[in-house]
Amino acid sequence: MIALFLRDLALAIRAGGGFGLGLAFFLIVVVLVPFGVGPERGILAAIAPGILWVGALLACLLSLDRIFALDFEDGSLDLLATAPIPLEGVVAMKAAAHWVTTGLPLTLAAPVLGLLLHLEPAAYGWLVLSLALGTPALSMIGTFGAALTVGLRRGGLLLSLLVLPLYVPTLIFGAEAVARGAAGQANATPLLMLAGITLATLALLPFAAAAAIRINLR
Amino acid sequence: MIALFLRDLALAIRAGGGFGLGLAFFLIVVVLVPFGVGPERGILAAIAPGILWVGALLACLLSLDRIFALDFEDGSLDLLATAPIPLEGVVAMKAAAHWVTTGLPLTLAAPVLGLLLHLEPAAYGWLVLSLALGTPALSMIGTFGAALTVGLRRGGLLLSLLVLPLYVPTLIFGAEAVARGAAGQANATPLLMLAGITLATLALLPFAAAAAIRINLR
Amino acid sequence: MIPDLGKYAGAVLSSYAITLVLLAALIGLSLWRAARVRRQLDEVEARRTRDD
Amino acid sequence: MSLWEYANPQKFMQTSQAVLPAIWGLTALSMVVGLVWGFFLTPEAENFGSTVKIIYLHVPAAMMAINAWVMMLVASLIWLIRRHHVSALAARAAAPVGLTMTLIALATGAIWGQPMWGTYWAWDPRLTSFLILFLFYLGYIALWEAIENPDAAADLTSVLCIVGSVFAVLSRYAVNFWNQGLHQGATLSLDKQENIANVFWLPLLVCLGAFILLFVALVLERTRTEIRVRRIKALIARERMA
Amino acid sequence: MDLTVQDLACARGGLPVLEGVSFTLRPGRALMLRGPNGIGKTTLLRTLAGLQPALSGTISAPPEAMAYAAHADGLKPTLSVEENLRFWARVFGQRDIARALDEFNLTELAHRPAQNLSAGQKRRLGLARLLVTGRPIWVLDEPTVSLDAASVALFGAAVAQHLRMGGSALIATHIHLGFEAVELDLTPFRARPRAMDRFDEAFA
Amino acid sequence: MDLTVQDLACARGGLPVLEGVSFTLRPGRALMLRGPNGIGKTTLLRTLAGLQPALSGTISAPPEAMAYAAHADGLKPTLSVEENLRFWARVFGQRDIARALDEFNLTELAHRPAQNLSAGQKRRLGLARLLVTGRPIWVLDEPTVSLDAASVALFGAAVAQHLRMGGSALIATHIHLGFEAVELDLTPFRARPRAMDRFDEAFA
Ligand code: HEM
Ligand SMILES: Nc1ncnc2c1ncn2[C@@H]1O[C@H](COP(=O)(O)OP(=O)(O)OP(=O)(O)O)[C@@H](O)[C@H]1O
Ligand SMILES: Nc1ncnc2c1ncn2[C@@H]1O[C@H](COP(=O)(O)OP(=O)(O)OP(=O)(O)O)[C@@H](O)[C@H]1O
Ligand SMILES: [Mg+2]
Ligand SMILES: [Mg+2]
Repeated sequence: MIALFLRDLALAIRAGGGFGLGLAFFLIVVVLVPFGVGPERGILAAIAPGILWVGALLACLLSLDRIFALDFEDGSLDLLATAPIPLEGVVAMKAAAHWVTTGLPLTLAAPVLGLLLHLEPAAYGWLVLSLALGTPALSMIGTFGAALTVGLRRGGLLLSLLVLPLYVPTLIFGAEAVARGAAGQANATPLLMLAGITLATLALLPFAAAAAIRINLR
Repeated sequence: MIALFLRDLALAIRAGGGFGLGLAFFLIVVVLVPFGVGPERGILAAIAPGILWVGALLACLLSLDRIFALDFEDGSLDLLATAPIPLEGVVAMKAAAHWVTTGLPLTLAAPVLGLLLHLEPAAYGWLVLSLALGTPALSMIGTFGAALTVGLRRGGLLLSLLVLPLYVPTLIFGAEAVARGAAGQANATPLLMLAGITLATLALLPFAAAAAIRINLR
Repeated sequence: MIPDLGKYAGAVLSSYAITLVLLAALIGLSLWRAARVRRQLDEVEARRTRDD
Repeated sequence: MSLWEYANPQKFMQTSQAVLPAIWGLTALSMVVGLVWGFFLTPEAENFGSTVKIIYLHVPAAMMAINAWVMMLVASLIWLIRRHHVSALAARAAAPVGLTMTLIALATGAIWGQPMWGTYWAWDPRLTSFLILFLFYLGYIALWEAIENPDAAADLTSVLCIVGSVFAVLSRYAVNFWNQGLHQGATLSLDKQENIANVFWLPLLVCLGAFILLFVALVLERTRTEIRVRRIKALIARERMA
Repeated sequence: MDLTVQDLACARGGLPVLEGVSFTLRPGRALMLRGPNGIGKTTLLRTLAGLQPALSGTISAPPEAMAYAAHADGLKPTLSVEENLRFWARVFGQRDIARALDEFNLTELAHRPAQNLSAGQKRRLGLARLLVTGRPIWVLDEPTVSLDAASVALFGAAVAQHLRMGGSALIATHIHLGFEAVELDLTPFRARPRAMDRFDEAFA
Repeated sequence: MDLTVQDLACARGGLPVLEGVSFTLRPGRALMLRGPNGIGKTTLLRTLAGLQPALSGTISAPPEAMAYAAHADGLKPTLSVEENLRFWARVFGQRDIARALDEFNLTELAHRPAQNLSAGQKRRLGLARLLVTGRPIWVLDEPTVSLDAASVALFGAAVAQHLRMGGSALIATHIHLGFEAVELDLTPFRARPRAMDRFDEAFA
């Protein structure tokens, strides 16, 4: 299983910088919003927590379809399903590799991008904390969605459609935690909820995802 | 060439609703933003033109990587390159099919989503007009980016990275046209610029894209 | 020795620090890679002349 | 003898080997002179305070960031038209240098912005177009890294560089149109207007020269490395074929 | 380990394809599956490997005893030959890949990224994977596609060696592989359309 | 149309693979390319089909005279057999697909989506495409992979018919196709390493 994790990391790094690219997309989304919305400082500061979270979410989303697609196309998934490691473990490792190549760099880079959106100084810590708590859930939910759509042609967009509603609670609590932090209000509840969602998805979704893959391989 | 256009449409429709999905993604982005940003009417109205344009752009972007990827993988692209139609024509048809399945439905659906974001009543017309003028450029630029990255594993994210800076002028002029329209100011200049960009990309980029494909097939 | 930078000392010094660090990193990486590649090339060339 | 002879790898390796030590030496000298002069020996400007010293880093870096892209554009065109490998490799070698210059300009500008405008970042046209330039550099480098066949990579990145340049100019115009901005206008033109005093102007010139020399030195050094990498690949392939 | 299949029926895309398939494969033996295109060889092999459920019938050996090799080889284009093989070895809990590389004449290519292999070289790598699974029953779907005569001989030798060590092999193929084996033609087992009298059976 | 290849050299991934390849293929003739895995058959065929430039040498016929069929078949899984074939026919400016369906025994499968075909059925459809190109020189890369004996015979008949009508065919294959043809072994043309003295040749 560790072999699988390491292989996925190696693939992400080899294939033209898996790390860099998720990050670059995040950067670009965050940069585009002011182009659309206009440069006024007040407005940007008000929407910054929300946009940063939405950007992180979209950056995650964009790399989801490759979690299983390549393995499916080249037959690896068939072979992994017949290998002596449980499919649940495969799924969990895939999610972990996705988080390390996407969620983690996003979390680390978010403060820099906060600068661009004139985020309140008080909010930086909360931003990092909420992303660190929330992005594992994004990766796990996304892996589940990828498992559901594996083998479907043009699964990419369908995947987004399936996954985005599942992302909503994470997004709401995450953005809320940052926004309250920025305004100096208490934000323990949303942070706790975030942690709860992450734990629950990590505990349960690997089983659902593995089941979905078994059905899709039939 | 018309056969190619029709085939691409047929594929988009068969493969789980090409039309529906681009649109659905647009809808979801637009819906997510209020979750992230919070429900205040004033802020939403102020950022509505920008968010609608950014949403349209991301919805476009997300479907780009499949323009050539599937044809490359199953060998169709090799065969098309040896077929008696010029590769520039193939590229143009691909862009046209992409626009019909993505840009056009986005344009038609945008007013409805404007409602969700409390867009100013005066801006609806401008929103549709600017999207109608600008989305063909998005499809064509995206097709160029897809041609550059065809055949690269995990081209998806690299593609976004390459294409997004190219989208900036279109985005700025598009959102600016709507924002000025909403504020009742003159917006002929951004609209003209938008039209100019679209015409120029349609005239020139097919050649660049065809060259890129030839290089990638080598 | 260091001129009195007044209340902007932090800004000025950190600009110089960041610039120098970035430039040093760029130069260092370039030279390091140059040396490594030169060594590799020498190895390959040596193998070739030995075989010929 | 024509200029194109230097596009021959062997000729390039010989010539660059001969001139590089001198260029490195001049770079070090002018860098030390320019920065010491600028940092220790210039007065404060009345509306900038001591922050004016940042100019000796900020402006040369910003100029080189743009010039590096222009150089890459020219090199790409030469590659596409005349197929000189050294030219393509020089473009590849220049990109990380340009990226670093962009980063320095952005970082020093941001640090300067805090005392001057009260913010690290503003969506000012000049700043914004630099951010876009930064993205172009990233995309260009990522494309080089992603493609394995070296000639195909050279071709594709050249196409990207040309198309990207057109769009970069267009964005500059668009951004200008969108926001008038806070940033300094052009105070530094060739005919040296009065609005910048000699005390600042001369060390700035030295720093500019130093950055240009540094750029040349780095690009030559890195191009040599790229050529060697290509030769290693060719030799290994030859071994394999034998 | 014996593989005994009794009265097996299997389906593809919801439609029964084969029915009444029975055979026994003993250790040290190889069995060739024959039959025209579309008869259901791939379907049968996938069912045995546990990738899809059987409609009815029994399979004596568990999927964990089988090493399945399909039309696609499961190679990662950016990883080298050695990295690809080592990955599969580790997944199956094995360490030694030198033998596999050697038996399929891949040692020279060991550091080449898989994307730079020719069709036949890729296939050799796909087959080398079988040696690092350490599983007794090989279930192979057209293993010699794209292989030249020398490589087919390498494959034949690898199978012979596997059989000598007490393994067994079930091979679907259309061409002659250069070694003797029992053959099983699947044509007689083509599923017959069922009589569908009532709605009950609409969902069979 | 004659296909005369003179002193052709071709490269893959920037490295020379074959050099000095010369042959002539006259109308009504077929030529089999032979050679071990990795010698460069695929590379040579792609060069002839105009998908990559030759390093040196001349090819007398333009790519527009050739119909290329590769390892991959260019089928869209969601389109039916008929739709797939009709699309290629229209791209090549032809109308009639009935003959192609018929010659490759696909008429029964005409309305089946391509994704529900077996490996051999897909391959038959890929070959049927050749008949709707209307081009004189067929350039085929291992065309009979996955085909059963009956389908190989269909393919042989289609090639014979094409040759009778004045076409020609260049076929890379490892197995015997059941009809006679001149053979060309590529082994002697393997590219030799060049002398590399100085940096000038670094980019050979
Ligand atoms: C991240 C922020 C900034 C960026 C990206 C940036 C970028 C640039 C660029 C591109 C130039 C033009 C160089 C050329 O002449 O070609 C420039 C020049 C200059 N910048 Fe900035 N700048 C930033 C912030 C600032 C700030 C905060 C100040 C001071 C208040 C400043 C002062 C100057 C000055 C004085 C020049 C020289 C103007 C001239 O002579 O042309 N910059 N900067
Ligand atoms: N989704 C589906 N719906 C209906 N029939 C299907 C579907 N998928 C496959 N089939 C049919 O099932 C049959 C069995 O296919 P299978 O791939 O097992 O054949 P095979 O014996 O492996 O053939 P080949 O030698 O060509 O590989 C084929 O006739 C195929 O057309
Ligand atoms: N990017 C690359 N770099 C180096 N060598 C490569 C690259 N791509 C392919 N090769 C090598 O080029 C040679 C020619 O490959 P090609 O696919 O033409 O062989 P082939 O004759 O078609 O073989 P097969 O019968 O196995 O299909 C092979 O030895 C392959 O390993
Ligand atoms: Mg089969
Ligand atoms: Mg081949």
